[in-house]
Amino acid sequence: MSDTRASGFLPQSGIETTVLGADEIILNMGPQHPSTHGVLRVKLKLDGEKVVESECIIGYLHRGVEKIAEHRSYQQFAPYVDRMDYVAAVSNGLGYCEAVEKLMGVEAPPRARVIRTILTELQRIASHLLWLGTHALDIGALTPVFYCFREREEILKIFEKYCGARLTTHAFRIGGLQYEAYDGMEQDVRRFCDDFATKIEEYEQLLTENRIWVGRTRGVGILTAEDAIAIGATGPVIRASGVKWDIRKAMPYAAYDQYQFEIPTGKNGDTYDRYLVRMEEMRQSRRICLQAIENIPAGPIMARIGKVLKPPPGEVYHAIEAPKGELGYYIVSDGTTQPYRVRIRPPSFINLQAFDRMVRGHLVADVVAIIGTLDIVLGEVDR
Amino acid sequence: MNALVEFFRPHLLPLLYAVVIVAVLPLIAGYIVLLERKIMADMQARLGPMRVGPHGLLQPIADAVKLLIKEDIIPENADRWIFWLAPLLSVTAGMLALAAFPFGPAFQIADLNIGLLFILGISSMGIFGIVLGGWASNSHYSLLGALRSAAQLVSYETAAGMAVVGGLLLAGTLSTRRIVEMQAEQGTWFIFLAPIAFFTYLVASIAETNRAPFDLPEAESELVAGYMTEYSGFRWALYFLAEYTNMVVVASVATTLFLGGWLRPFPGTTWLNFLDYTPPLLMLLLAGYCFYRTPRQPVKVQQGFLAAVGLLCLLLAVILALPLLPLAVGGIEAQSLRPAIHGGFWFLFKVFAYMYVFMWLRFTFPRYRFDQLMKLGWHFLIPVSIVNVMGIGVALVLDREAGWPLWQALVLTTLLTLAVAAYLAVVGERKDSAAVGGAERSA
Amino acid sequence: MLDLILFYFFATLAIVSAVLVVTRRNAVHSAIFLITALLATAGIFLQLQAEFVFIVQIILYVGGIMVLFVFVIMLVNLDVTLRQMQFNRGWLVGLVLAVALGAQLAYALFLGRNVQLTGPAGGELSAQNTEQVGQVLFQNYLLPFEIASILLLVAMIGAVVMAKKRI
Amino acid sequence: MVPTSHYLFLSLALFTIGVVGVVTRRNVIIILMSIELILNAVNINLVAFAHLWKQVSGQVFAIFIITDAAAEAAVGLGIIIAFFRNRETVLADEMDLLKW
Repeated sequence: MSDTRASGFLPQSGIETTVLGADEIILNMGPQHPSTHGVLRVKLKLDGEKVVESECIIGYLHRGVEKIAEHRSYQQFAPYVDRMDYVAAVSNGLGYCEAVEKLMGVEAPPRARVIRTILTELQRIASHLLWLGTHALDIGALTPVFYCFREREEILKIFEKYCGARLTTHAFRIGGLQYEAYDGMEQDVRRFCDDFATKIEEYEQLLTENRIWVGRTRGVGILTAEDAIAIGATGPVIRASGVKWDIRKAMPYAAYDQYQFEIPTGKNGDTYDRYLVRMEEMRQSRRICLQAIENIPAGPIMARIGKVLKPPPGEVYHAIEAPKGELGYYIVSDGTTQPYRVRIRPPSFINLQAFDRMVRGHLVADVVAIIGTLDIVLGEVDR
Repeated sequence: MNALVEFFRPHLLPLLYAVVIVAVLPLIAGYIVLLERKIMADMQARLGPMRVGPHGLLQPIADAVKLLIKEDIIPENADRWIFWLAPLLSVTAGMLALAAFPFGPAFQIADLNIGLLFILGISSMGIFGIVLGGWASNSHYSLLGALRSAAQLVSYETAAGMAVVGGLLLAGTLSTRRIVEMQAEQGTWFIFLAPIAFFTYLVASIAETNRAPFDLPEAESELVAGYMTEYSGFRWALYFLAEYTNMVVVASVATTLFLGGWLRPFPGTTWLNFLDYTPPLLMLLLAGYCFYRTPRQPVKVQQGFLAAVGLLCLLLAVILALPLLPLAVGGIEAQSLRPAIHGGFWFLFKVFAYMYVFMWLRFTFPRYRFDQLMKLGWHFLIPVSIVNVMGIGVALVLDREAGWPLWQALVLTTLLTLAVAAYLAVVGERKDSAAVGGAERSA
Repeated sequence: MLDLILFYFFATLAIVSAVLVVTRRNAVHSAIFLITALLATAGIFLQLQAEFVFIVQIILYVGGIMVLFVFVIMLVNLDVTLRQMQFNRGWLVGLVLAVALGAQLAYALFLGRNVQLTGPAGGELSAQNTEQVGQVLFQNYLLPFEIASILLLVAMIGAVVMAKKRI
Repeated sequence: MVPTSHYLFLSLALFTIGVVGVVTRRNVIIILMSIELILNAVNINLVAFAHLWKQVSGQVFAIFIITDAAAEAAVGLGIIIAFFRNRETVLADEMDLLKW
């Protein structure tokens, strides 16, 4: 930390320098700040109220997940994966299990694949609901957060009935599922989906045509398609900039190839378009769930693999469409029961690189909106 | 000695009213906070404070005690003297402004000949409380908050002033009691004659009391708590009391000027006289609801409390019903008491209705950005209210000289003002999108 | 009787806070004392049946100009000036001369204190002070009123041009 | 009834304190405040005589003086801010360069 002190980059204590005299102020947001979605520290160099330059300092939540993976067996590492993006634990688990299955050349049975798809789509809706609530709260709308959490509660109840946990579910196992779908799961999911259609209209009514909401989000934090591709942003961030890229359509996994759904894209990549894209994604996820419950195929829920997994030496990269973007697992195995190396491609970390480019020239109030629209989760950024 | 007593005789009643208001105000402010939390909860599909007393009715007392006991931190090299003075300034400005309001035809502390101007002047003193408070707590965040709130208050005070002038033109006098009597003479509230003035005043008053969607100075997400960051314990409670007193003052100005102070809706039209019976009926309804809910309370003491509240509403209903009955008690004809007693009810009813709109806006709208807030104030609100003042002036001249009926002239000028407002909005939109385009590629 | 008590209360308040305005080291403290001095003079205007001037003093002077002063003091908040000398080198000479001027005027006033002045008779101060001020302002003094508005316009433009960072 | 000479003595006192402030202080903002004090003293005189001769024109002129004081304060503070931005000082005797 000494180098930053030397460069005078730290905020001067007290207010000896005048507000008028100093042409540039360093404003330090975080790591303990109400609107940085976790322990992200943002150092903003301000000229008056305009942001001239910004620097994100991360690492406050680094737990060394990838190093731990080298001393755990494949099954033992599965719960660690849930703790990365703790808001969308189910899709983390799906990504890891499918990557190891691909490594071993095993295929999960169709019934397991359909149930996995249903749970992942429900998790996407839950993650987007949490994003919408906190994003609106940062911009000042106090009411949406309570509506969103009311719906999210329904989804978490379904998870709890299915695998006993609400947040870090560890719902899937390598090769299929641990638990059979509890009887009445179809009715619960159908009741949620029917009721969710009216609820999403409620959010739209509150925010979409709201003059102040449009004023605060239209034209804020614009990310052009070229910049998005150059940075490698994925998920709603790149789709809002007009690039039609979704792993569920490009490289279908689990049971996505059996269902029809559209990929919403935005035009000019500002916060308002990302808001519209995510709202549309929630509707599409609901469509997938409805189609999936129609016919959950009968059959086993677990492929025939031994108790002790010893995948053949080799490497695999498998990516899935997590709510935040492309979540990739690169696993290298040396034939033993423990992976030689597990590298995880976190969508939030890479989307965060677009932060500095989007925040320049905007005001302090917009910085908060931009952090919200990137939908980053620090567990995934720091790993 | 009796010269002194003789001298003070005419001032005894206003002195009594003043003591009543100053004593009751912190209680009312506390219950407005509870009301706000309940309404907020109701809008957000939850229950709000339910633990302390039945339905949270004792919550304000609990809050007050907590704030009194809480430790009172003064920042290290803050300017202690000003740090102590600032909240006091805010509260006194708020309370002093309450002196000129006619809560009922009889219930008024001081019928000043410059009533409304006095209120505007004193409430503009409230800015010092915020600005000095922010400066004295010697922290970067509160200084930024203080600077922002000073700029916001000054610019929206002009808009509010112009909107009030719009209403005053119709009233023709500054004294608050005369304004309400003028509305009684003309038989309609001024909100129907000068609607634009009312709505510009509504928006300007929200901005003037620092409430969402204009609560920039203490926007939690950026400046933590604006000028109030370093205050805690009782000092912070003073700021809170000042904010709610300002809200009551602003609501009372709107009620007196636009919503016909103590008059019942549509005072002039006789066939609407059944409206006079609504106050007691409303109170009866409230009492019935309290008694209906009493058996459902879980704890014995809560049942007792709710029953007591029910009895209180019943008592109020009886008091309100008294003047309607054709009986004369002690030489005073009961009917003559009606405006006095019902007046207080109608005044408070309108003040709470106005504040309900405040709370309603707070929980539906996100927050404005600071430059949008300034742009709305200077580029839209002030020009519209100035054009509105000119419009009403022209309408009055047309009415007095050219003999047009007043409401016809006013409709014409209101439409003209709306046309100007629409033009300003369109220009604002176009400039807005151009500016946004520029900001995006400024890196 | 009460008039005299009120007058002496406002007078002492005004003079004491005026002295404090001139002697305080910290600019914000002197700004606050100036506000109390202005409020005291407003009280005296009220005592002289000048209600409209009382409220204009509060709105314009205290609510407008002093907010500007406090705003600028906060922007120009230099703690370094606190440590510097507050009075310029020739402060004693200035003080003596000013007090001498005051004493001279006081002597003149003292001599003429019970002279019966004869001024324009016939005027009367009505209870509706605001209406009366309004009538006189817009009938006899319409031209000065327009000149004052132009003066304010010029001042506004001047202040904006001066204070703006990048025009 | 308070004799008018009392008001004249009060305004004289405020006037002298204002002049002392202007003459002895170094900080330009305090000088501007002392000028406000002097203008206030003048106002008291005007209103006192308006009260003596029952003429409202004294009060009207007092209002003109207040508007003038507002204009003068605005421009004065504008100059201070412009000057401060260039020279980081607010002290009168450091403003000694005609052109920098």
